Amino acid sequence: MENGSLWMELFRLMVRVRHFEQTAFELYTAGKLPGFLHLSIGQEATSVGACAALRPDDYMASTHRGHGDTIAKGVSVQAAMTELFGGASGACHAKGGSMHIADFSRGILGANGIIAAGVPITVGAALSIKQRRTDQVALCFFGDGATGCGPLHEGMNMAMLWKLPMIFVRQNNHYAESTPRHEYQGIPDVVRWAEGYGMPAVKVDGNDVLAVYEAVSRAAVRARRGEGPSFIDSETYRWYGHNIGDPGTWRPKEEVETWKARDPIARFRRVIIEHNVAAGADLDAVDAEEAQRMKQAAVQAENEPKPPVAAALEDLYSDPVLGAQAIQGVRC
Amino acid sequence: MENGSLWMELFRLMVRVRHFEQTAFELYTAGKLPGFLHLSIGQEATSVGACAALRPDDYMASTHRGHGDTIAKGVSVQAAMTELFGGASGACHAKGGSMHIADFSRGILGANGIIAAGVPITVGAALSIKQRRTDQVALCFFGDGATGCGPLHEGMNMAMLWKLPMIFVRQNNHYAESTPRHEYQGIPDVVRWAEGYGMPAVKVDGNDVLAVYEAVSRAAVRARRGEGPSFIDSETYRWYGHNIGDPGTWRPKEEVETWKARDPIARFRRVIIEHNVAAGADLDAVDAEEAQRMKQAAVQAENEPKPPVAAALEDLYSDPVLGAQAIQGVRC
Amino acid sequence: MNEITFREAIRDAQREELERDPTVFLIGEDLRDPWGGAYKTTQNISAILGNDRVINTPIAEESIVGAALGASLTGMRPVAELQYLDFVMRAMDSVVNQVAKVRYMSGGQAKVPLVIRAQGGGGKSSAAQHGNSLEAWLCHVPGLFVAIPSTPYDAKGLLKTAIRMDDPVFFIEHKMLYMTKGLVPTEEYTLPFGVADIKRQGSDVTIVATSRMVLFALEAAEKLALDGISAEVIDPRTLVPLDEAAILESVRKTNRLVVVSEGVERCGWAAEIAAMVQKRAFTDLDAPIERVCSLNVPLPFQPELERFVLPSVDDIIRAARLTMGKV
Amino acid sequence: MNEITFREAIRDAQREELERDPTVFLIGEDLRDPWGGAYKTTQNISAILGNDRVINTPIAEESIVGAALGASLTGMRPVAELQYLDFVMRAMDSVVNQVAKVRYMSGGQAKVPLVIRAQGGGGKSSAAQHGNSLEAWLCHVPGLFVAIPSTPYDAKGLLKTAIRMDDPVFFIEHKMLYMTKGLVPTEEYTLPFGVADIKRQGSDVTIVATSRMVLFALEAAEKLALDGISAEVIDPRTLVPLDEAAILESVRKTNRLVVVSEGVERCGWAAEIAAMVQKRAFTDLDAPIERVCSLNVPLPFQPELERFVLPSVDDIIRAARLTMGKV
Ligand SMILES: Cc1ncc(C[n+]2csc(CCOP(=O)(O)OP(=O)(O)O)c2C)c(N)n1
Ligand SMILES: Cc1ncc(C[n+]2csc(CCOP(=O)(O)OP(=O)(O)O)c2C)c(N)n1
Ligand SMILES: [Mg+2]
Ligand SMILES: [Mg+2]
Repeated sequence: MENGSLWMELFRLMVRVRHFEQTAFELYTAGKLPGFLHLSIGQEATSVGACAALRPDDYMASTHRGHGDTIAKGVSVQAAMTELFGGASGACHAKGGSMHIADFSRGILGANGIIAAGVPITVGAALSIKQRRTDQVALCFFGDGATGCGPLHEGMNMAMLWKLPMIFVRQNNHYAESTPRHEYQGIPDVVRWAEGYGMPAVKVDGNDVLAVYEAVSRAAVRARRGEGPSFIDSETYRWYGHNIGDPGTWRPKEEVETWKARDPIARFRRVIIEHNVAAGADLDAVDAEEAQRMKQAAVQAENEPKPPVAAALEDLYSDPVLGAQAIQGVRC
Repeated sequence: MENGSLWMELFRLMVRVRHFEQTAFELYTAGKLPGFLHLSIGQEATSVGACAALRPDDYMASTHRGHGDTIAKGVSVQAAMTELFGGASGACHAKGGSMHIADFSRGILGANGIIAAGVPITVGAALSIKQRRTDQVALCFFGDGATGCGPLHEGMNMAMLWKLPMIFVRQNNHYAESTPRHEYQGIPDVVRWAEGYGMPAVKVDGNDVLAVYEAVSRAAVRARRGEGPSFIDSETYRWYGHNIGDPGTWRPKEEVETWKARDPIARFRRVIIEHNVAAGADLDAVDAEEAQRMKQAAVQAENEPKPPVAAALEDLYSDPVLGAQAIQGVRC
Repeated sequence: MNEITFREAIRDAQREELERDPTVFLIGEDLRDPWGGAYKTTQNISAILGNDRVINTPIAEESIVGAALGASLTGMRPVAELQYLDFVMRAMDSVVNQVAKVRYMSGGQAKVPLVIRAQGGGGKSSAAQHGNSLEAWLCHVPGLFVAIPSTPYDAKGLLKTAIRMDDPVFFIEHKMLYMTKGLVPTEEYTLPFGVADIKRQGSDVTIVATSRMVLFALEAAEKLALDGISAEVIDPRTLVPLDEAAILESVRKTNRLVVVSEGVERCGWAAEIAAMVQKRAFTDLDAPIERVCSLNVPLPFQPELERFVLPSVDDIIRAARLTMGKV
Repeated sequence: MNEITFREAIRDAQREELERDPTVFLIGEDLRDPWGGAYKTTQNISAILGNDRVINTPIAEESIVGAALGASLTGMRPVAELQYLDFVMRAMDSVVNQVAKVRYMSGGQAKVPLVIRAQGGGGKSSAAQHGNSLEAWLCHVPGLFVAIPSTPYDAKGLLKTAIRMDDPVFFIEHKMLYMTKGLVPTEEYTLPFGVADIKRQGSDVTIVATSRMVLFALEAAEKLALDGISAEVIDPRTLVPLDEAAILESVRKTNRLVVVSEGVERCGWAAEIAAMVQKRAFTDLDAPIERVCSLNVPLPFQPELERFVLPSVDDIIRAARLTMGKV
C-alpha cells in the first residue's frame, strides 16, 4: 500500500488529538485547568486531514476550538498541554492558554479567540507568500458560525482579487454555540455562495479524513500553481457542548448519537483494516502509545513551574528599552 | 398616457437633482460652501428611479454621495441647500453638512460618511417594519466600492435570514474613489454573487430611470408581500471626480465622454417626447422652473443666519438635564 | 426585598421591560432559550415571551448594533447584547460613528432609545481577548451614556431606566459579578442616571471605584478600618453622566483620593477622575491622587499573572495608605 | 537642509524605506498613482517603484490591518494606511485584539514589524465622521507604540524609525498639517521614539501639546510672551512610549502645566498627562493642571461651530493665564 505510512500518520494524529482533548477534559473536570476550554472531539478528521495536506512551512490560522488544528499542524503536545496548565514552558509562556496556542516555527499563526479573525491574518500571510515568491500556501479554519461574519467575506473577496495561495476551510459542526444554522445563516447553500466569489468550492465529508486530505491537497496544488484560493465546507460535528461548561444537552439526543456513530477515528480504523494497511492490533498499539504519551505530557505539564508573576510584563514588545518605557513597570 | 404624471414627476426630480448639484458645484467653486462635496451628476436616474418607487413612509439610507438620493426621497431642497451653507435652518441644523443630510419625517435615515454603514441601519429599519407589522419597505443605497466591505455581507445574510422587506441598490459608478473594479473586487459577477445569498438579483441600466423604477417597484412589491429582500445592481457613472477637489482626469477621456452621451436626463427627455407624454417646450419649462427654484434656494440659503456657536452643544442628547450633565458645558 | 443575584437582576429588568412595553426587544448572539445567552443573562425570556421578542443573530457585531440602531430610529426600543465587551471592537463604527452621533448629525431629529449591554472584565483566566475593561473608550465618545453597576440593586434599577431612555446607553456588566447577591425591592423601581452611590461612609480617604472594583474597594476599606483608616467608597454607577459633585464633596472632606478602575491604566477612566479632581479640588488635596488600575499589558492567561495585572485589594490598601503618608 | 511640506516628509520617508528594504510595502485604499492616496501621501511611489510595492485594497479596514498583520508575521514589513483615523473603528479588532496582542499572547514568538498610518483631526468642516482625534483610545491599548508628529522633520524621522521597528506602531498624521513646511536634512536620518522635543523654552508655564496643537501652543506662547508670560512648549512626539522625564523636568521648573490635546476632553489623552503629573510632581504644582481639549460633543459641520468645539489658540492662552492666576 503506497499510502500506508500517510494513513498511519493520519490515524496517529487523529488519535493524538482525541487523547489530548480527552485528557484536557478530565483535567479540567478535576479542577486542574484554568480558563476556557472548547473541545473539538468528533472533528479530528477535519483538523488532521487538512493540516496533513500542508507542508511544515505552510501557514495555518485556527479558531477558539484550536487544539486539533494546532496539534495536527505540529505544535508540540507537551508545549500545548503545559500551556493549558499555565506552565512557564507552555507554547505561549502561559500568556495564551487554550484559545491562543501558536507556534510560528511550524507555520501556526495562532488559534484565536475572535470569530473569523484568522481570516484576514491568513490573507496577509498568503499575500506575503506571493510577495516573497515562495510556493507556500496559507490555510484558514473557521466555524460554520463564522459564515455571517464580515471579515470572512472581506477575506474571500481579497483572496480572489489577488489570486492568493489560500485555502478556506469551514469546520461545519452545525452550531454556533447553541444557535443552529437557520438562526444565523440566510445563505441557503454555502458552496453556491462561495462560488459566487469565483473560487472553486466543495462540500466534503468532514468525518472522512481521506476526503478532507484530498480536498485540501487539491486546493494546495492549485494554490501553489498560482491559480488562487479554494473553499472547502467540511461537514462534521462536535460531540461535546460548545465549551466545557456546556453539557450540550440542548441538541436532540439522536442527533448526537448519529454523529457519534460516525466517529472519524473508528471509521478510519475500519478503512485501514479493510485495506490491509495495518491490523487492529497495530492500531491499538498506536492508540496505547498516544494515550501513554498524553498521560506523561499531563504529568509533566502539571509539574512544570509556573512563571513568576513579573513575567506578566514580558513578551509584549520586542524592543526591550522602549518596551519597558511603554509599560512603565509596576503600580504605586 | 397612463403614466404621464409619473414620468413628468421622474423627469422633474432628475432635473431638480441635477440643478441642485450644479448649483452646489458652482457655489463651492466660488468658495461659498465649506466641507466636502461628492456630486452624483450622471447618476440621477438611479437615485430618482429607486426613490420614486417607494412610498413616503418607506425608509431609505444613503451614502456620502447622497444629494440625489435624499432629494429624490423628499428632503426639502431649501433645507438641504441651507445645510450645505451651514445655515441654522438647514436640514440638520448645520451639524451634518453634505455627507449627513437626513429627514426622518420622510423616511430618510441619513446620508452617511462611512462606507456601507447604511446597510445595518436599513436592516434594522426593515426588522422593525416586520416587528411592527406594517407594509413599509427599507431601501439602502451603496456604491460599487462597498462590495468588498464586511457589513454589506452581514446585512445581506441577515436580510435573507429574517426575510426582511429590504432592497439593496448598488450605485455602480465603476470606481471607488479612483480605484477601478479590478483593484477592489475579486467577485467576478455581482449578480451571481448576490444570488448566492438566495435573493433575486438583477442588473439594471442605471441611466434608464424607468428601468430602475421598475426594478425597485418589483422588489418593493415582493418585500411588501413578505417575500424578502432583493438586490439591484444599477450601472451608472458620475461625471465629476470622486469629490470636488478631484477633477476626475485620471479616467480615460473617451470613457467619460461615452457616459456623458448616455446622460440619463437627456435620454429620458427623448423618451418622453417620443411617447408624446410632453413636448420639448413643457420639459424646458420644467427645467427652467427647477433652475429658478435652485437659484432662489441658493440665495435664501446663503442669507439664512448661521447658528450661534453655543448651538454646538445642542442636539446631542434628547434628555436635556442628563445631556447637559454629560456635556459639562464649556472649557476652562 | 428579595435577595437575588446580579444575573437575575439583569434578567428581571429585561423581562419586566419586555412585558411592560411591546416595542422593547432583545437582539444578540445566542440569547434564546434554552441557552439564554453566553452568561445566561437572557434565560427564561424567550421561553416565556416568545422568540419574536428575543432575536438570535449571526456573529456580526457591527450589524447587530447597526440593526438595533435602525430599529430604534423607526419605533422600536432594542436592547442589544454583545457577549463580551471585547467584541465591541467589531462594532465600533456602529457604536461610535452611528449610534452616538446620529442624533447630533441630524440636528436633533433622531431619537435613539437603544441599550447596548456587554459583559467585560478579568478574573476568569479568559486571556487577552475576553477580559478587557473598555469603559474609557466609551466615555470618550460624546453621545453615549455609560452605566456600569456593581450591585444587583443598581443593575436592575439602572437597566430599567436605560431601557426607558430616549438616548443610547452603553451598559457594562462584569463577568465576576453575575453570581454576587444583593437585596432588591419586590416592587417596581428605577434608578436615576448621574447619581453616585456612597457605598461606605468614611473620613480619611475617598475611594472612587466602579463595577467589580467597588467590591474590592469595600474589602480594602474593611481592612483599612482595622488599621484605623476610615475610607469612603463612592460608586458613580454611571460614568456618563458623572456625579462629579458627589466625588468632589467627598474629596473636600477627606482630602485624599484613590481611583480604582479595572481597565488598563494609561488613558484609562481613572485618569479622567484624577484630572477632574486635581482641577476642581486642587487646594483640598493633601496628597497626590492615586490610580489603581490594570498594568499596561494585555491580560495574561495564567491565573497568578492575571491577578498580578489586575488591580487587587492589596493594591487599593497600599494606595490608600500612600495617600495617608503611610508606606 | 531642505524645506519640504509635512506631506512630502511622509511621502519621502515611505519611498526611502521602500527603496532601502524590499520587504517594506504599502497597503491601503487608493494609494496608487495617479491618485496617490486620499491626502496624496503616497503620490509618486507606485509610479516609481511599481504596483507590487503599493497595494490598493477593497474598502475593508478590518482586513487591511489584518492582512498587514499576517504579512508582518511572515517576513514582510507592511505600512498600512487608513485614509481617515475615524475608519479605525472598522479595524479595531485587528488593531487591538490582533496586532497589539499577538506577540504577548504567543509568549513572545511573534515579531510585528508593522506601521499603521492614519490621518485625523478637525479643521476642514468634515463633520462628525471625518475629523476625530482618537489617540487616547490607541494609547489605552498595551502593545502598540503611538507616534503623532507635528513637524515635517519629526514626521520623516519618526516614520522611518517606525518602519524599521519590530513592534507595531500606530502613526497619526493631522489633515491640517500636510501643507505646513519645515526644514529637513538632505542626508538620511531617523528619530528615536520616547524622546520629547522642547519646541520652545520657557520658564513660567509648561504647555504639553501634540500634533496640530503644537502649532497652536507655539502661537499661544508668542502671544503670552507679549504679555510677559514665558511658556515652554513640549511636544512628546511619541505618546507610547512617553518621555515623562522631559515633561516632569519642565513642570518642576515652571510649576504650572497646560495640556493641549485635540481629542474630546472626557477620558482623553490630556487626562493621562494630568493624572501622571499631579502624582509625580504634586508638590511642584502651583496651580491646577489645565486641560485644553475638544468639547464633549461630536464635531459639527459648520465651520464656526467646529472651531468652537476644537481647542483654539485663545483657549490655550486663557488656560495658561489661569495657571498664573490671571483671568
Ligand atoms: C467576534 C466574536 N463574536 C462572538 C464570539 C463568541 N463566540 C465564541 S465561539 C462562538 C460560536 C462560534 O461558532 P462556530 O464558528 O460555528 O464555531 P464552533 O464553536 O462551532 O467551532 C461565538 C459566538 C467571539 N468569540 N468572537
Ligand atoms: C469605512 C470607510 N472607508 C473608507 C472611506 C473613504 N471613502 C469615501 S468614498 C470612498 C469610495 C467609495 O466608492 P463607492 O462605494 O463606489 O461610492 P462612490 O464614491 O463611487 O459613489 C472611500 C473609500 C469611507 N468613507 N468609509
Ligand atoms: Mg460551529
Ligand atoms: Mg463607485
